Amino acid sequence: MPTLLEVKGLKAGYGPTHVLHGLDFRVDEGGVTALLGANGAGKTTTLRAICGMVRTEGAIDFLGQTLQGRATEDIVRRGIAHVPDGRGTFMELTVEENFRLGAYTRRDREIQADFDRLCGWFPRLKQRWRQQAGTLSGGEQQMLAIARALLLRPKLLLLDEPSFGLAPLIVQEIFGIMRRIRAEAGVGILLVEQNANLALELADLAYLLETGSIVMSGIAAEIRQDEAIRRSYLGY
Amino acid sequence: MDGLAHQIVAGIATGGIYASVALAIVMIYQATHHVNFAQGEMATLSTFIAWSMIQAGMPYWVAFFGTIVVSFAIGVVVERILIRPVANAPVLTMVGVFIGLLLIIGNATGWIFGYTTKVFPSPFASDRPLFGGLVSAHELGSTLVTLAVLTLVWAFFRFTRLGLAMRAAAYNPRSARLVGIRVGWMLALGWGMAAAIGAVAGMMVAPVVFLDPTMMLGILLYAFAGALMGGIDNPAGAVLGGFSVGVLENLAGAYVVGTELKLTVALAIIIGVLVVRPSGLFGRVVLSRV
Amino acid sequence: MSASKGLNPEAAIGPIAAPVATPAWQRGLYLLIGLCLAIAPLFLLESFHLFQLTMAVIMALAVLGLNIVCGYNGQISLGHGAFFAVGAYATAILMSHFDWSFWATLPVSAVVCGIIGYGIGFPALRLAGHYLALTTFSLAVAVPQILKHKSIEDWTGGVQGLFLVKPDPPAGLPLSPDQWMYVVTLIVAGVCFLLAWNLIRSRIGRALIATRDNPTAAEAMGMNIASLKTRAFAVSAMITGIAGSLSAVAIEFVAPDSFSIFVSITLFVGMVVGGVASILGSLFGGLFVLFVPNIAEAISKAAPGVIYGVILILFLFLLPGGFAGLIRSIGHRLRSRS
Amino acid sequence: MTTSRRILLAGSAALLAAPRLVRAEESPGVTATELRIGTTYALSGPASAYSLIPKCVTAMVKRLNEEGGIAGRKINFLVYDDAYSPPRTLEQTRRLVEQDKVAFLFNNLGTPTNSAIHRYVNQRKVPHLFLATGADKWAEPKQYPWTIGWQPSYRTEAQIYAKHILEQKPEAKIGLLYQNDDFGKDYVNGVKDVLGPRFDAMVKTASHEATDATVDSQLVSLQAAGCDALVCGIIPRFASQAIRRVFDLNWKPMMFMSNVSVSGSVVIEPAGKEKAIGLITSDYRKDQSDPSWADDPGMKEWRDFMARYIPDGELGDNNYTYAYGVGLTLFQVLRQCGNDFSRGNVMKQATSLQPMALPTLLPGIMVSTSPDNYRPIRHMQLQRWDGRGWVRFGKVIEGAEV
Repeated sequence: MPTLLEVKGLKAGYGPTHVLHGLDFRVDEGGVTALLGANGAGKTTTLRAICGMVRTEGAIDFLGQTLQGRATEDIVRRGIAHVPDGRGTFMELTVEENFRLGAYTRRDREIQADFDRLCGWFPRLKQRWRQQAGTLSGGEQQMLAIARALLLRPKLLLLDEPSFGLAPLIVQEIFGIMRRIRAEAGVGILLVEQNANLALELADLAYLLETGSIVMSGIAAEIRQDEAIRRSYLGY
Repeated sequence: MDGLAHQIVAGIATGGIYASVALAIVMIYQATHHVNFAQGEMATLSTFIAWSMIQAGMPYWVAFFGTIVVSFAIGVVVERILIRPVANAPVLTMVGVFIGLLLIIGNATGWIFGYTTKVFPSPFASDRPLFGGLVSAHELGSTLVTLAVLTLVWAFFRFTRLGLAMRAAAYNPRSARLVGIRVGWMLALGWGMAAAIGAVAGMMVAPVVFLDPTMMLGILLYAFAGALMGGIDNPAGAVLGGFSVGVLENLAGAYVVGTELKLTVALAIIIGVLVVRPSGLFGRVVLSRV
Repeated sequence: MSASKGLNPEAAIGPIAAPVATPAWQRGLYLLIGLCLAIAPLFLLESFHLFQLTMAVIMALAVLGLNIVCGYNGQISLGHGAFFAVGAYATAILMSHFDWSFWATLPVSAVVCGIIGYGIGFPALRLAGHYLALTTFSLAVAVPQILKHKSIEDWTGGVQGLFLVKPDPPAGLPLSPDQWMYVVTLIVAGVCFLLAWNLIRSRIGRALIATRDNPTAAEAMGMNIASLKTRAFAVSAMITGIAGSLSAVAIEFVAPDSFSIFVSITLFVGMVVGGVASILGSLFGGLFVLFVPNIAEAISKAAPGVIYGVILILFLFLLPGGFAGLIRSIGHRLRSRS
Repeated sequence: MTTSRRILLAGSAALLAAPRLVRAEESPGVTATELRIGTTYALSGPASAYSLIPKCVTAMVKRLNEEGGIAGRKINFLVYDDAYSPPRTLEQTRRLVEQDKVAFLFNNLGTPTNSAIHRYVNQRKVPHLFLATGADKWAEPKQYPWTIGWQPSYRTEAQIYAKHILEQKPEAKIGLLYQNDDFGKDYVNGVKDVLGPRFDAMVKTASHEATDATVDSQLVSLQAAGCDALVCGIIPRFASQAIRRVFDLNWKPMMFMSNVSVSGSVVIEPAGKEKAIGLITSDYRKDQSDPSWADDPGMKEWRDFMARYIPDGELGDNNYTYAYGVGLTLFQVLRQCGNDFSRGNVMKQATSLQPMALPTLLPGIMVSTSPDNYRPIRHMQLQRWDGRGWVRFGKVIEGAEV
């Protein structure tokens, strides 16, 4: 598979302090890369760095072109959708309006078709079509956030802890949908997750972050098999 | 009881003034989530620009639309130069900039155009008063203009892609960026539109209250009260609120507290609404579950 | 920032660092220098300049009041002119109707303003940011109208206002009324500044700042935010009210027109230019608001207000810490060089 | 030159008195070559519409200096901004008196502002001449001998209206619309003076604030109360509104308008010339927009002055005619002073003006003062708007006699 996103020597931080100290990783087209690690390891910052939401050094190449120094809006318009921590839905707007905003940058005629397709994936959202997003449950909001991101028709989807704060059953449902995305939409995914087991099940490649550096990387399936790694790094 | 009916009709006529300014306030709130203290001064400046154009011999409607365009540009420029740099600063800084803007625009208007009261023409024939003289053709006409602007604004926010994007940018700029909205320009656009609506309000108000640099100070307060009453993010509510404040003010002034405390009535409405029902009487309550 | 992933440490610290304890001898030295600086004009300035300086100190005191609630506690008020007016009227009414001495009116004025401030603090609790600014702005616009209302006209003198007389210098002191007024102002303002200084450096002061910078954390630490905020409003109103009292006797006249919205705006500008959340800054603010209109008038006779607004915005953009911030950073630079 | 001749004639009696020769240096603000006079005005802010007055006086001073000044001295007229804020007035006045050491103050603007310095100037014994305010309180020679007004007070004006109503419609129900400040309240006081105990039964009052958008509600109330006479103590902006609305309401009261708000071009035309027919006011000035003064020598003198010294001035603004009148009154005082510009003598001359006509005042209206008469202009004449201009009727009325 050709490389979609290639990151080399990525450093980033807030103010004078660096949170990331030179990361190298990649996401393949249509593939899933998982970023694992404990709280504060720098996973969220990594996603923000790709989206141009924090100051960065190093190379971030997307489809052979650099994203370095570009504004978030421009990066998004190149086909990178980000479901941030806290989900980034518009609480005050209706589900429908959130959908419309998801497709904001698109001018093609298939938007309505995409609405229908995603409503098929997320029947619960269809039921709440005219409700304010703020009134949805956490799981529904996470679904809305993912739907909103997919409406961009991205080539790369950045997901920041989609399972955070959700009941196990809902988490299962959401991961089911992500498998579907992978299978049907051909979108590359960069997944940040604390639930290593679930993430490794879905991912092709996995990187393990510790305090801003990658301490281990490899094929997800292999890492999953390797009990030593699991014990020492992933703690399960 | 005849007097009561007259007070109500006269209140609606005055309320039309508040409604148009309230609409401008709500507009800028929708687009930027700021309460612009300099709104009144900006509208007054716009009206003076229109006045100068008419003085220079332009036909009324040319000046009218010309002013809207110029005011829009002024709004955009103000946002770019003064608001953008402090976009992430504390609210205190923001309020400070608004106050500075109020001082600068207000005093500059007085300096350039002088403080003598000026006559501003009305596009509506004024020879046949309506409702037994309580409402002039101008007041009726300007109310229609306000309602037309309201409809346009509502349709813009409700149905257009740009309108939705502007609301999104105001509610949640970070998320708006993540769907590809150019948030900075949305804010500038919002300021431009608010300035343009303020200009319309000013041009509708000036034939009634006469044009001078302090024309808006009192009106602004009533308009704030109207906007809050209707729910600060609800254009239709703001217009309704503006009319209600006009009527309330007259009734309270004529029958309850006396005319010396009309402004205090506005103050009471502002505090009352904010404390008791911050979303306004007609505003939606925003629920959020985290 | 997402609340779900813990607090941002930067936001918790805030722009102004917690006060550092200064050695006692140093504090004593500063106090002595300050005292000399304060008293010197008494002998150096002729009476007009002394009067101006008196007014500047009074404005500084009013700005200090605003700074407590606005700078230190983060509740924006554009309506402190209202407290200034209430203080001035309390003193004027007691002195002109009841022949009280000026000193006796001070506690009354402070208590009245404190109660009103406390009262306003309650709705303020439910209003944040722009809304509080808007509400207090409305209050300031409505003040002159309330002052001249006919139901209190017998006391306030209505639109004609009230006249009063400066306190006489005590017999035996070789001071002119202007000089004595300056001394009175110095004493009252000095006491208020010292009290404010101690308040800010106390546990309550730290709580005020914490409430401003991170209410969630402050609440988690067991602070009663509502009570802190309303009390901050009360103290702030008290101080500004006392400044109003002083101004009433210094001008020897109060009238509704003396308390237009521009008094409130002036205090706000003074706070920003002097230095938000700075005791010393309040002093600069007072000097600024008194003397800058004269400078602005010299630059542009027609539109000093424009100059005023430009200065305000320039400060917000270039020197957000005001004069006090400027001096602090110069001090830091000097110290780090040595 | 006509000016000076007119004034010379008017003040000849005073000039005959031999000038007392006092060494000029002993008086503050006076040197061998200069006489320093100060004033405070709102040069910025809402009230700065009046700043045309000191602008006009400054131009008159320039003309006077070009013609050789007074007693060999050039006049230096200092104008400071008080933004219509009383505390600022005190500060600026103290600056004028203590720092600039002016000989005296002239024509300070505003009632609250002058109130703030009233006692100060009297304690300091600084002449406080011909104030730009129509309040009634500046004529108290016993308590405040150093302060003197100029124009007829609003209170006097209101007395004249009330008296006229009693003559024409003794059973009238009077509506009184006034701005809720010192200016408007004087109209209430004036009407009260005349009606006395009958005030409550005859009068329905309605006040408005300067910040109000309209006075519609007040007019509706007054009409509903059955008023058939209406006295308005309001400023131009509201005057135009009121004239228009009263007409629209088809309410036909006997309507009186404060002479602050009767300019043909500023008030009447915006409201509609035909809508104002029947409106009554009383004035002491000539309305420059009235065509009947087109060939009047006094107004021509004023127009020539404007053309030469303030070519960009708006001729329709009656602040200029006011300023011209009050400025000439000042010059007369200075001429009467001879060579003695001490504060005592300035005040003495200011309070002993022989009756004198001024070019911008109506015929028959004289400026005169005496040590127990601190009201330089006491006369006014009623006039009625006929659709084209003001038509004077009745005789010149002396307010103090009402």
